[in-house]
Amino acid sequence: MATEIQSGKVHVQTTINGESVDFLAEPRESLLEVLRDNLGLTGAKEGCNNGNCGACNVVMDGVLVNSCCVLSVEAAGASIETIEGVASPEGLHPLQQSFLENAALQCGVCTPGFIVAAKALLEENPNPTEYEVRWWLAGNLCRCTGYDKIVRAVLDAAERMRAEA
Amino acid sequence: MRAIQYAAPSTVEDAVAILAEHGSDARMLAGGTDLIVQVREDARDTGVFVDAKKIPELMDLSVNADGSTTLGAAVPCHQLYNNAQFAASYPAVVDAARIIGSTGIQGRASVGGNLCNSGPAGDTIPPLIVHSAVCNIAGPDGERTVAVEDFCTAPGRNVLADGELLVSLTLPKPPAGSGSHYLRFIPRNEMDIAVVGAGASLVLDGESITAARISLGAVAPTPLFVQAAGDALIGLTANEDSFAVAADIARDAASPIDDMRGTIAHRKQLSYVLTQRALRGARARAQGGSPTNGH
Amino acid sequence: MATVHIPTPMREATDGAARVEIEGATVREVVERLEASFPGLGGRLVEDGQIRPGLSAFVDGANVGRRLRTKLQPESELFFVEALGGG
Amino acid sequence: MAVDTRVGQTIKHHDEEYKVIGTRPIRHDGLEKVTGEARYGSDINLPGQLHGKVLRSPHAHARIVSIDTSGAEALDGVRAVITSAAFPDPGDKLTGGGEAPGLPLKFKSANMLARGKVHYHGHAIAAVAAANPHVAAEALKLIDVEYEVLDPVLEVWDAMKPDAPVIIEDLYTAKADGTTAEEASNVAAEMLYEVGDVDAGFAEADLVVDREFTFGVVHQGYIETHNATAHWLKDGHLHVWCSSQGAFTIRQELADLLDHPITKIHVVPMEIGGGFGGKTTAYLEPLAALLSRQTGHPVKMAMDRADVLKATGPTPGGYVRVKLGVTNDGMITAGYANLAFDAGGYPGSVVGAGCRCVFAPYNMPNAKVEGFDVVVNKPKTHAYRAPGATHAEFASETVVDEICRTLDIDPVEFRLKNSAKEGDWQLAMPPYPRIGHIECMEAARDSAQWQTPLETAPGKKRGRGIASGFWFNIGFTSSVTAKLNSDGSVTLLEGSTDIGGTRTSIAMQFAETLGISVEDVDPIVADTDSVGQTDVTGGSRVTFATGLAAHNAANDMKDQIVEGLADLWDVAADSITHADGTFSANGNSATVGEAAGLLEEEGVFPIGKNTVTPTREGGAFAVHIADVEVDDETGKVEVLRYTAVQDAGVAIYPPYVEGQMQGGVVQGVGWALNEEYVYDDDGHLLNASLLDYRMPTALDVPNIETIIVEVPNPGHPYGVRGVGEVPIVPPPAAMANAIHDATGVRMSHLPMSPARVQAALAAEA
Repeated sequence: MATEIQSGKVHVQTTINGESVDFLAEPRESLLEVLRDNLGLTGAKEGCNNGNCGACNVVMDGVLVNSCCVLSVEAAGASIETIEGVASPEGLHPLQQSFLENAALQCGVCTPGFIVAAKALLEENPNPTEYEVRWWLAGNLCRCTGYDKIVRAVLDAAERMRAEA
Repeated sequence: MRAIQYAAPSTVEDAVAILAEHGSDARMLAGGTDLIVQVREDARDTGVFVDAKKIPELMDLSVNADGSTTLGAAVPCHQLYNNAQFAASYPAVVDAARIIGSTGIQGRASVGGNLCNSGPAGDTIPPLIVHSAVCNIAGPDGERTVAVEDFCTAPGRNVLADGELLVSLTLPKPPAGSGSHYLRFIPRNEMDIAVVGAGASLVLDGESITAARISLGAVAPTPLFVQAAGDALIGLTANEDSFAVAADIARDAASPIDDMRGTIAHRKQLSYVLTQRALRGARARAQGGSPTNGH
Repeated sequence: MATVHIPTPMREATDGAARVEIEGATVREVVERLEASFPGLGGRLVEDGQIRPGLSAFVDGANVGRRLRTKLQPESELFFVEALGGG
Repeated sequence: MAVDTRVGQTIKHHDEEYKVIGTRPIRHDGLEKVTGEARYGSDINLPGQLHGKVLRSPHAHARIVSIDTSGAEALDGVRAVITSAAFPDPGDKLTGGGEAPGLPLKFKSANMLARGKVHYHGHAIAAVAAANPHVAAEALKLIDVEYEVLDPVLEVWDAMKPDAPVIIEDLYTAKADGTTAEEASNVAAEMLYEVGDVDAGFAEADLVVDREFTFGVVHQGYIETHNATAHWLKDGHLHVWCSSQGAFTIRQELADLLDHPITKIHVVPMEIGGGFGGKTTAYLEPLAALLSRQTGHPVKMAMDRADVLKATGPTPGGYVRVKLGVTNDGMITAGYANLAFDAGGYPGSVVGAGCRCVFAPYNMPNAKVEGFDVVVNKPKTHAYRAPGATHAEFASETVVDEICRTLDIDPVEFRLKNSAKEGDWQLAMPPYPRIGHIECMEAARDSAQWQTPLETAPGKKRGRGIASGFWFNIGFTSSVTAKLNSDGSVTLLEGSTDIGGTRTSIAMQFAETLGISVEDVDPIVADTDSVGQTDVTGGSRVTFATGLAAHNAANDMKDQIVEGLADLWDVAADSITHADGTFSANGNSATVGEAAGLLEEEGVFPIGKNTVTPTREGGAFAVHIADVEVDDETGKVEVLRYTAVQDAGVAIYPPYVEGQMQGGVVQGVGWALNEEYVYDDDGHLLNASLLDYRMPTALDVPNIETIIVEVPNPGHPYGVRGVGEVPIVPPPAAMANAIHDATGVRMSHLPMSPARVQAALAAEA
């Protein structure tokens, strides 16, 4: 059974924030490009396009990834969660609320990546230490805040989420 | 990025067939954290991306009947530190898996990919070397094995011929009384390329060293297996004096260059310091503890 | 009389004087009279009837930029300083 | 363990009590930013849009012999290719507006697309518009440029040598005395500032310390890369959506560079993902505009990270010498400094500001400072947070520390004793108005960190350092238009791009003045057609100047409400009082909301507006304390603890004042330890990526403790001083002084990278 070699525009079926999504993309287009330019999901940002800033973080099949380092065609059959899926119709996620209340953003361009990454952390480790938060988020560069309020916001959200759990 | 083709074979045979057909224009795509970026930035010219992640053998992580472990070439780093058995057996490899890129990178990047990228500073390579890992390679002419220390041939190059792929690594069962550690020096605390990396494994009988392997990264065109440094420790007591002997040999073996990430003088000094620290960490683990220095 | 502080490098034109007293109800009048009293000096501070681009006038501690119409008090102190930007 | 929800400490030196100012509301734009809905420049996608990319020079210094674009033009999907020939001839015109008006326009134009000569690695050569970004990138490879490669000049000390290759053949030094040099050189400008008699001052000194320092080039490092989308309509109207610190500045630059009427240029400020001074000028906007004019389609352009590092405006590297004289009892008698900064490929570095900040924290009776603006083969440098001050005060605050060590004087005592205060002379400036250096120094002395002895650990080299910093802050022009809605809420249009929460700090001042809640104000960053002239978001001016415009606009609105109510209540306007948001007269009373309803019935909708160019900016001081641990085997420096003290005048929106302080500290720590441009001998930038440029991560810094000191600025109704810039000034010096305390080694180059620290330790040993 020979494997098909895909080129040109490829039809990809995937799941994004729980919804089934189809798109056409060239294999050279990254998942980030497709999210932003084909699907209008512009919450993930391009800060470096080589995996060094975390602004494009999404969760793919339950694992935090940099969507700039994923080919669009690799999304076939995957389940992807983006910043647009973090809040529910009922309201903000505790992390989003905590970022607001702790003033944990300035320009805001790194914020979606931080929230997606922090959510992945708290799902794996609901009670992280400050060091564990800083370690997990080391791949998310923020140039405005000095990280202090971001780290506080994540610890604060973790505490609220544990209290609600 | 140049236009590319993409294939996601489900068997090693199919992958070999595609690689053989496209020769040097094709490469295996594991986590893609090096390959995608390199092609995007014109640092590598690859036209056919062959996705490794649908091939069961490349995603395998299991313990064999002889106690050795098979690590599929595309198994992402995050699976290693979340696997208690693997982490207990091959701590130096896990040390490396935990510090490659970010959490997001570790969600995709694989040890096999790191090895095939064959960078002199590849963090997982010294740990594989000190664990005596062996590469299982498949190709048009069948299968072959190569010791990890013989795998890389130059910066970005390795022994894989056109049509060949790295299927998995075999890591021998660590003997009783053994411990390993890998650490690197970087100017930041994360998200950096090793200025120097050092891996060490020790097998202790009481305080006495019965086997030792030391490997350095980023001090030569390929990750360096400093066999003489390990050999010099055999029969010695696992103490600071002995470690200093090995560290001296390691420093002498290092032949680094000046580049944007470090200077020759600094790398020489770091070769010494990191060898000592890797040995201390390996000793701590051999004695049931954990390393106290370095990330 | 307004007091005009002369930047060190331009004191050649004022025979070394660090401060000169000039009559004037506005910055423009002072600058014009400065030019008349110390030929050449005005030209370094003023160009085409404007304060030279890149300079700001300070009147009694207030940064009035290049506003030549700024009114002066009899005891006003006048400085000319390179304008600053910021990050 | 409970989460530490500690907020920073505030020390007030005034008695004002406010209702809105000083509170911690949720910022108005916060929701969109935590959900990913906020629209940044690159989030734009217009119908029919094309994508532009820029070809950049692989050489640092070269003559362009020829450019052949035919190969690119022939590629399927390519719609236009432009070179510098697409720009009008700038002639001898000077630039208008912006942060540095009055520079030759030809330099700015040539920096957009190289004109005959390449001045740095990454210099833009040509631009392409194509159906998608990948085709555009492919097309760049098909443009054939023939270069005559020239020797590059990379460092100021080389560029100033008499036999150095001259980069700009018709550049004649603008001398400090206002004259112009007769021979061309790389020195674009010389400056001289003097107060007192410096020779006499040094003669009085018991101790003179004279040291030299050098600096690598650093980048602002904003996470959002530059982007611009332009649509040139057939009638000449040009619409531009961009990420800039100033929409009006971009409009002015487009008018200058394209020789196009301002009335036809419409610039929409998108949300901006950081700037720090690096987004105060145009790079892509004119190219997108020209490509759009040529194709008739909207053209979107975005830099990749390598482009940003190679070809935008980092802040200079260079040289600073500082010489200080003191008496044995620790009084400064004289200071001399000499600063030479990289302008980059075209004139105009921030050396002047550096010259005027170098001794700013001190009452210096005798001082002389010389500055040199030097052209080198690197990108045209720009402002970065308190531009020039960090270099200058790294040098002077390191020398001050050395003096304190030598004389065995406590560094806080020394600084208090010599501190500048109200009425003291500033170098080449009017005397200081009310300033807060002493108050900051006292707060630092009394801080938890300074009062807690440094914890020692066996075998660990630990040290503590302290340093002061000063930045002027600037005024410029700001406008606000506020519309009272019938429910009493206010739609507030302002022209200042919001980088760090200023929509809210402006709205808070408006709310305070009108007597309504900040939640009833809806602040909107408006485009250049919709609000009055507003200069760049920079120089720590927005909360100060645009906040003042908001205060004035609120008063304007208040007057209109009073007028309307006077009519309605049939009373004299001056009989109506306004307190706590309620208007009262003659037994009648109405809150703002009630008044709005009453006026609506009369068909009256007040619009408060104001344009202001404030004149008393109020400079800001900061004092920082750093505790570090130095690994003496590797040279690596860890920050253990850090306290930042700063005079904010009055902190309008304290969480974001703290955020500015913390962010500035971390940028300063990055500059202190690792950040720098690495060049090879041919002038190629080697580390143009976020991997190798090495900005601090969350794991590289501790929490940053903040102490806001409030010494109100007499030049603002609420006492505001700018807060954004000065926090980057003290960190490198505080870190260097801490490294010395830990190891006995004095570092004289930024960054103090592990290799350099280790080499210095080895040399000392």
